[in-house]
Amino acid sequence: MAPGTRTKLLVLGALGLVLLLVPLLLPSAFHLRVAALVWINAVAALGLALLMGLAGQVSLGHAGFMGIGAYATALGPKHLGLDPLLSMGAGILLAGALAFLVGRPILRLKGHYLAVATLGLGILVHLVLVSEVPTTGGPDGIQVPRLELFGIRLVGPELWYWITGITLLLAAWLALNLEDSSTGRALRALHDSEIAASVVGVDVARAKLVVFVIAAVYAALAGGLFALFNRFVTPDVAGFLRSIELVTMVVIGGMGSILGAVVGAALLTVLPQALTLFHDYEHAVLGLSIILFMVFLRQGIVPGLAALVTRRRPA
Amino acid sequence: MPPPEPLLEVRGLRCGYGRIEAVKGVDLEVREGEIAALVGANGAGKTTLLRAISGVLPIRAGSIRFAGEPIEGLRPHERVAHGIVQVPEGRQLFAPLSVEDNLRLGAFRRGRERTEANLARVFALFPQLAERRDVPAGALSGGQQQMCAIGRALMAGPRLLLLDEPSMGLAPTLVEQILATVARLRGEGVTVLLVEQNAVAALSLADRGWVLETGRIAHAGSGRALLDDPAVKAAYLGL
Amino acid sequence: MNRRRLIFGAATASFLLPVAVVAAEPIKIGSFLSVTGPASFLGDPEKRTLELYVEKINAAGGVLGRKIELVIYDDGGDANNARTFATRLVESDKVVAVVGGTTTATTMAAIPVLEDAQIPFISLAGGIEIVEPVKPFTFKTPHTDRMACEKIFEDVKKRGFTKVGMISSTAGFGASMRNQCLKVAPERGIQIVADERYAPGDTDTTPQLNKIKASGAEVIVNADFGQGPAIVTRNVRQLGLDLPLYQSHGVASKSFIDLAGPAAEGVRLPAAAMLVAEQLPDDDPQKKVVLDYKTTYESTQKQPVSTFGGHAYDGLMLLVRAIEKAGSTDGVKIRDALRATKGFVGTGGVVNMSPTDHMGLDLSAFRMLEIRNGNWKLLY
Amino acid sequence: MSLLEARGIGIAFGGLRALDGVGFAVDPGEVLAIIGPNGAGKTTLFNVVTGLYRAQSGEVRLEGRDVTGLPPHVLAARGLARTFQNLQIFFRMSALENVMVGRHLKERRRLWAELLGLPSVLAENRASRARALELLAFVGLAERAEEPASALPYGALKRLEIARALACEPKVLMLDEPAAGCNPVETEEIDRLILAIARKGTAVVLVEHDMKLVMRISDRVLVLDQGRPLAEGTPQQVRSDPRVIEAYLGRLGLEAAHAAA
Amino acid sequence: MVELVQLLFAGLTTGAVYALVALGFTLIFQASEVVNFAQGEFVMLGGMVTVFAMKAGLPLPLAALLAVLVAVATGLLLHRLAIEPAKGATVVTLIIVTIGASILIRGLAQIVFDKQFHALPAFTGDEPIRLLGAAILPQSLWVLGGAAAIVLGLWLFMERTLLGKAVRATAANRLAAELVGIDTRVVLALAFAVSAAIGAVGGILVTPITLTSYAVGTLLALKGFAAAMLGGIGNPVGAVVGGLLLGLLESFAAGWISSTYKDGVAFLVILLVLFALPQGLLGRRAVERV
Repeated sequence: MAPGTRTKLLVLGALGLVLLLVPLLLPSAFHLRVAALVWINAVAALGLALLMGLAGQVSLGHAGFMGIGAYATALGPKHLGLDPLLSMGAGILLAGALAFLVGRPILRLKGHYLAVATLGLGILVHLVLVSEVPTTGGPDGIQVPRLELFGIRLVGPELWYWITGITLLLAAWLALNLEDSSTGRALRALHDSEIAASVVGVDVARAKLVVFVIAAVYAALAGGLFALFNRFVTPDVAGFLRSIELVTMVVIGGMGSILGAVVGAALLTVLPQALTLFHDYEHAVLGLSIILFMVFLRQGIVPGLAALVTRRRPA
Repeated sequence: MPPPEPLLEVRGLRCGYGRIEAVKGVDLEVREGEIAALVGANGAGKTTLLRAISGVLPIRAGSIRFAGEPIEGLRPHERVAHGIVQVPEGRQLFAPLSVEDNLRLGAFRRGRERTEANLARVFALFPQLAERRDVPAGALSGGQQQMCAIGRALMAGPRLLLLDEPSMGLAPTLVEQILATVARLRGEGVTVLLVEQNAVAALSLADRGWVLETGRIAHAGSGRALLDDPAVKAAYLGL
Repeated sequence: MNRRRLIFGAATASFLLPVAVVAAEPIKIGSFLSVTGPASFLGDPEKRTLELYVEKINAAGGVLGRKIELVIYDDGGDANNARTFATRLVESDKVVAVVGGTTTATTMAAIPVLEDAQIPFISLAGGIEIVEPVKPFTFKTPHTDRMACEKIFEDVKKRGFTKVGMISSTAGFGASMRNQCLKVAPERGIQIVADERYAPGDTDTTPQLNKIKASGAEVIVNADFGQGPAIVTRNVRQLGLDLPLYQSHGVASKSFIDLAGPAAEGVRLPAAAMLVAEQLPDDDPQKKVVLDYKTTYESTQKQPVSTFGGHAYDGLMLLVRAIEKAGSTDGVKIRDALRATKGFVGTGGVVNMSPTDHMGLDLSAFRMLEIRNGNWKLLY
Repeated sequence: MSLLEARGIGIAFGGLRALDGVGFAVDPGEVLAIIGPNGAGKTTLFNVVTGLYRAQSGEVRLEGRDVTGLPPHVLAARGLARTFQNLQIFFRMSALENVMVGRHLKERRRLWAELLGLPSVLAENRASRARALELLAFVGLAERAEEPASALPYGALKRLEIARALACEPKVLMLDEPAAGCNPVETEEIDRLILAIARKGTAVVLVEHDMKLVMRISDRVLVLDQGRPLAEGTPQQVRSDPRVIEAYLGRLGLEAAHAAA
Repeated sequence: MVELVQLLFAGLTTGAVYALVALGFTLIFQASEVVNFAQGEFVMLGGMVTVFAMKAGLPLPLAALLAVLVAVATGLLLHRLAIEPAKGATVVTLIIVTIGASILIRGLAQIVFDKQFHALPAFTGDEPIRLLGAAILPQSLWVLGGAAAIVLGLWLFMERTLLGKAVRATAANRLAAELVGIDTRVVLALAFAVSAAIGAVGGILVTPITLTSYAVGTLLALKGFAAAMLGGIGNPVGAVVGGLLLGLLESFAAGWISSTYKDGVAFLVILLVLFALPQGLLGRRAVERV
């Protein structure tokens, strides 16, 4: 068995196990709901992990794509009478198309310039969602119709736990496959040296565009799932703070690690719920935790812990 | 009369990066007024050793004494104040700053009056730098950059000059010129510890030399003796 | 046999009653508020008020002989958080009712969750869509933004003007009130000649005001809460615009006057009676309630009272009253009792609810105030 | 018609003429060395020919076709590969994967298949892997294949870059200071490697400071000085050219050049 | 004409604050490659500490001084407790650290101070000055003058003093700086301290116009970052130009195009500028060396 395949099975196995265990250990509907949010955020973070961890391209506006997916899902049924699922598909296409259109000029930028350009893109999306009140409902948000499949209403946290969990599993499987492919290697290569990648024949601009579109599609998928699950969306899903949150998930979990994106998403989704214990000190503790994590596990939780474990192991 | 105490004395030095230990227990000493040369293959730990002596890399074990005092606890800028000055590999100039600013920053730890005198001395040593004193250092040619880097180190008034690969990437004529300068510095009373890729040139200049092999000293002796050592010749000098 | 047992049971129960009071489970009331974030100046006094009055109620023996346990979460102004916390209140904390929802967005996000769970929910936000159309378990205490528009336009007409220049924030309350004003204006014979916006956090609105100036507006109406209105107010005076300026009930706290400084002179706004508690005529039914609340709040919290805390007070009191009336913590029974509320005197006005009106306030609950000499002046 | 031909290349950076009317040509199996003092424009010439810089004048022809100004990845597809003076290694990847990236052009890519991990993709991976292992063995790194590139010593990285370039199966291989920073023993290995590559019919163009290496392996030598061609000819011709000695070789270099003879 | 002048001054005033934040970004970035997203919090501290110190009875100058000291202390602590321990981490990791720091500072501010908005009295009165028919606030002139003074002072420091050159040297090459005897830790601490001071002064100057609260930092950090990138990061002149330009863009977009989409117009222009000039307006266009 190739080493790539082994890692793949290990990661998917671990994810699957967690997926099975959570409902046994935390059976309350609220817990399942938070867990479903974790899976949704993890899907978005996964896409961003491909963009940031694999290809080394930062995006500070990724929530914009999440917003497109979420709002398409909400607005399609309302204004066009479309089926919510169909609308979600359209939203994903739309996000992918937007990423494809703006990807080339934006991805020519490097480092912090790329960061500010993607930031601007995210802000523009957010601004449209906030301002076009007659269409989007503006800052107060908009209700999303219930999803019905073959006449069955898809409601209840358990059901959504499984829908989102299995989506995540699929998303992770695709991401792992990509990592261990010609395109994946090209992306990892251009992360280290775009010049060297280009002289061995990698069309760097195209490769970056591909991963940018994939990341956008992941985010839009997450946004759509969120809309259907939450049944209410506000422009906050596309906001700057959400983008920062997504980046933090990826970094704190460990850039370039598929599992890391999931762990990061879990941490940043669950932590605010746990920190409600601290009342007024909630934000201070959140900020402090982020600093501590980044200082002591600077490669991120998953790679950081992996390094700890291997170091402990006698040589 | 016992031999004078060495200017630099390194004992059992270990250091490295991350999980890799690049220097695995090195002993060496350099006496006042000498040129000492450290040669060896790439990755043997030469640069690592110099970085440990100048303090930019923390050591893991061993001791470093300078002029009789332990200095391993000192930070790099404190070692500069003691007179240990390194010319790093690849010159490492302050590219956007002018040549003169680079040189003046070399004297960051010293008084103003001596700075002016030193500046004149460096310009005398490298007249090309004087001509281009207002040019950003990054715009200099490779050879001039090396001169600027050495000049900057001299501005600090070093007792021990650590030279890391001064000939790297330079055309042969320039290498000669740089090495001639090193010989001249010894005449002015500066002690030099030289790390060189160009082993033949370095050893023919050196009073004392070591061959470093994967973090350990494999051969030691006077420069001449090492050049004549058949084992060294075969393995390291390609002769 | 059955009957005897019942009587026996009842006797035992009455005998054990004092013990039961001590041992009884507390009544859990939930809340999610925007204590931090852009609406924190609303959420913060709301939180303080709820905590203050729950403590007072408990000290006085609680409700139905049981203590109230308050569970508050801070949604930071994020509607998605609000929804998650609403679920948490329902699923995890198992509260019997919810008083909260600082903004319209957070309220709207939580409504489906609480409606599904049949938990009575008294919102503290202004948006009219909260109670229109009526949802079975959702109520609200503050006046709606539409009422503010109506009250303002009424006053504008009274002064003989018709051309209004609107300036509003693009976020939350400002955006929603702007929509209401645009809708109400034609009905009231008002012409909106300019409709300018600014983003939350903007620190300068002179470009927008310049456009209003050029539009031929006779009065300026500013829909927003927070620091925006103070900046608009200052900018209006700085530009030397000599037009009457209206603010909304969103600025109804003393801090607005502090922030706007001398520029606030002459600004009019519709607001609840509380701001002018002392100026109310003695026969005003609200006088006692608002004075009580004001003194209690200001003496314990060491900060000036705002109408926002008052909304929380009204919500809590409405709920407590309903629970007592229902004699139960059953959601449907509390809801029915809430709907039957008549003549409840709160800080926001006299509340008369019905199955078709889950707010129970009319325009009379709004007073028209003007800022004079750095203080509120009751006009009518 | 030569395999690769550059003619009249000129380029300036901010008014400074880095290259002015430089050209060269190589044929299959030939080794051409470009030498000259630092700043003579050798690396710049490489960067122009491989498409990293756009020249202001001149043209580059590959197999007779004009390829001037084409981007690097297109040139790579046409058969041009190179290494770098300052290593450009993919440090996050293993040695093996570094070389596998070099197979990029030989791999078929269909995004859907890759995402779904179809058997065809796995087969492709296996093929690339096998070829990369062969190349690593060729440069003497077979037993370090699975190590992260960041753990390899300098000399090994130099060879790794060559293996990666070879993975493209280039017609022309351009090596920028392949022996810089290598000790004499490593230099000799590289020396043998280059000759082996040329023997297989690949044209090799190299920039190098090590005169011994240059003199030993080159068929022809081009000397640049300050962006202009100074001399061109066989190693013997060049090292006895007084202008070259004056401008470049000096005493030590001359000694080395003769020591190699 | 009146409108033009009005918009111009409105834009310049806002832009001057953006410029100061961008300058703070640049200073820390130059010295440490860290993009400090907590930069906006220094502005917040400047305003909030002054407000609360004045409430406690201090006169404005003393309150302002105290505010600068508090901000500087915060900056030094940030460097010592968060940036220094994370030394060697990747750029993105360091960004996340500073974002964490910004959440922490804001979280503490809401406890230490409160969650309300606050104002400061204008330094020299509220009576607008008439210029070509437009009304200019005296405080605007304070902001513009203060910003100009800071920029000039910083320029003199960086160009004319050995310590300033040491900062530039550390920015250019940290290893070399250590090897010539510059204590780079001190230089970095200095960069954080100066950045914090600049931010705080900006906050004090602008609070009489814009009001302040514990949460104003986030937006300023965002705009300041955008301004720094617009100008070309690592270039102090670029930071100032970028800041002023962003302020003007917003002002003119609000006045002439659409107040709803004024931020959109600003970011759209930033995007277009970057598409044309990928290193910002005044950024170094380095030829990639290979």
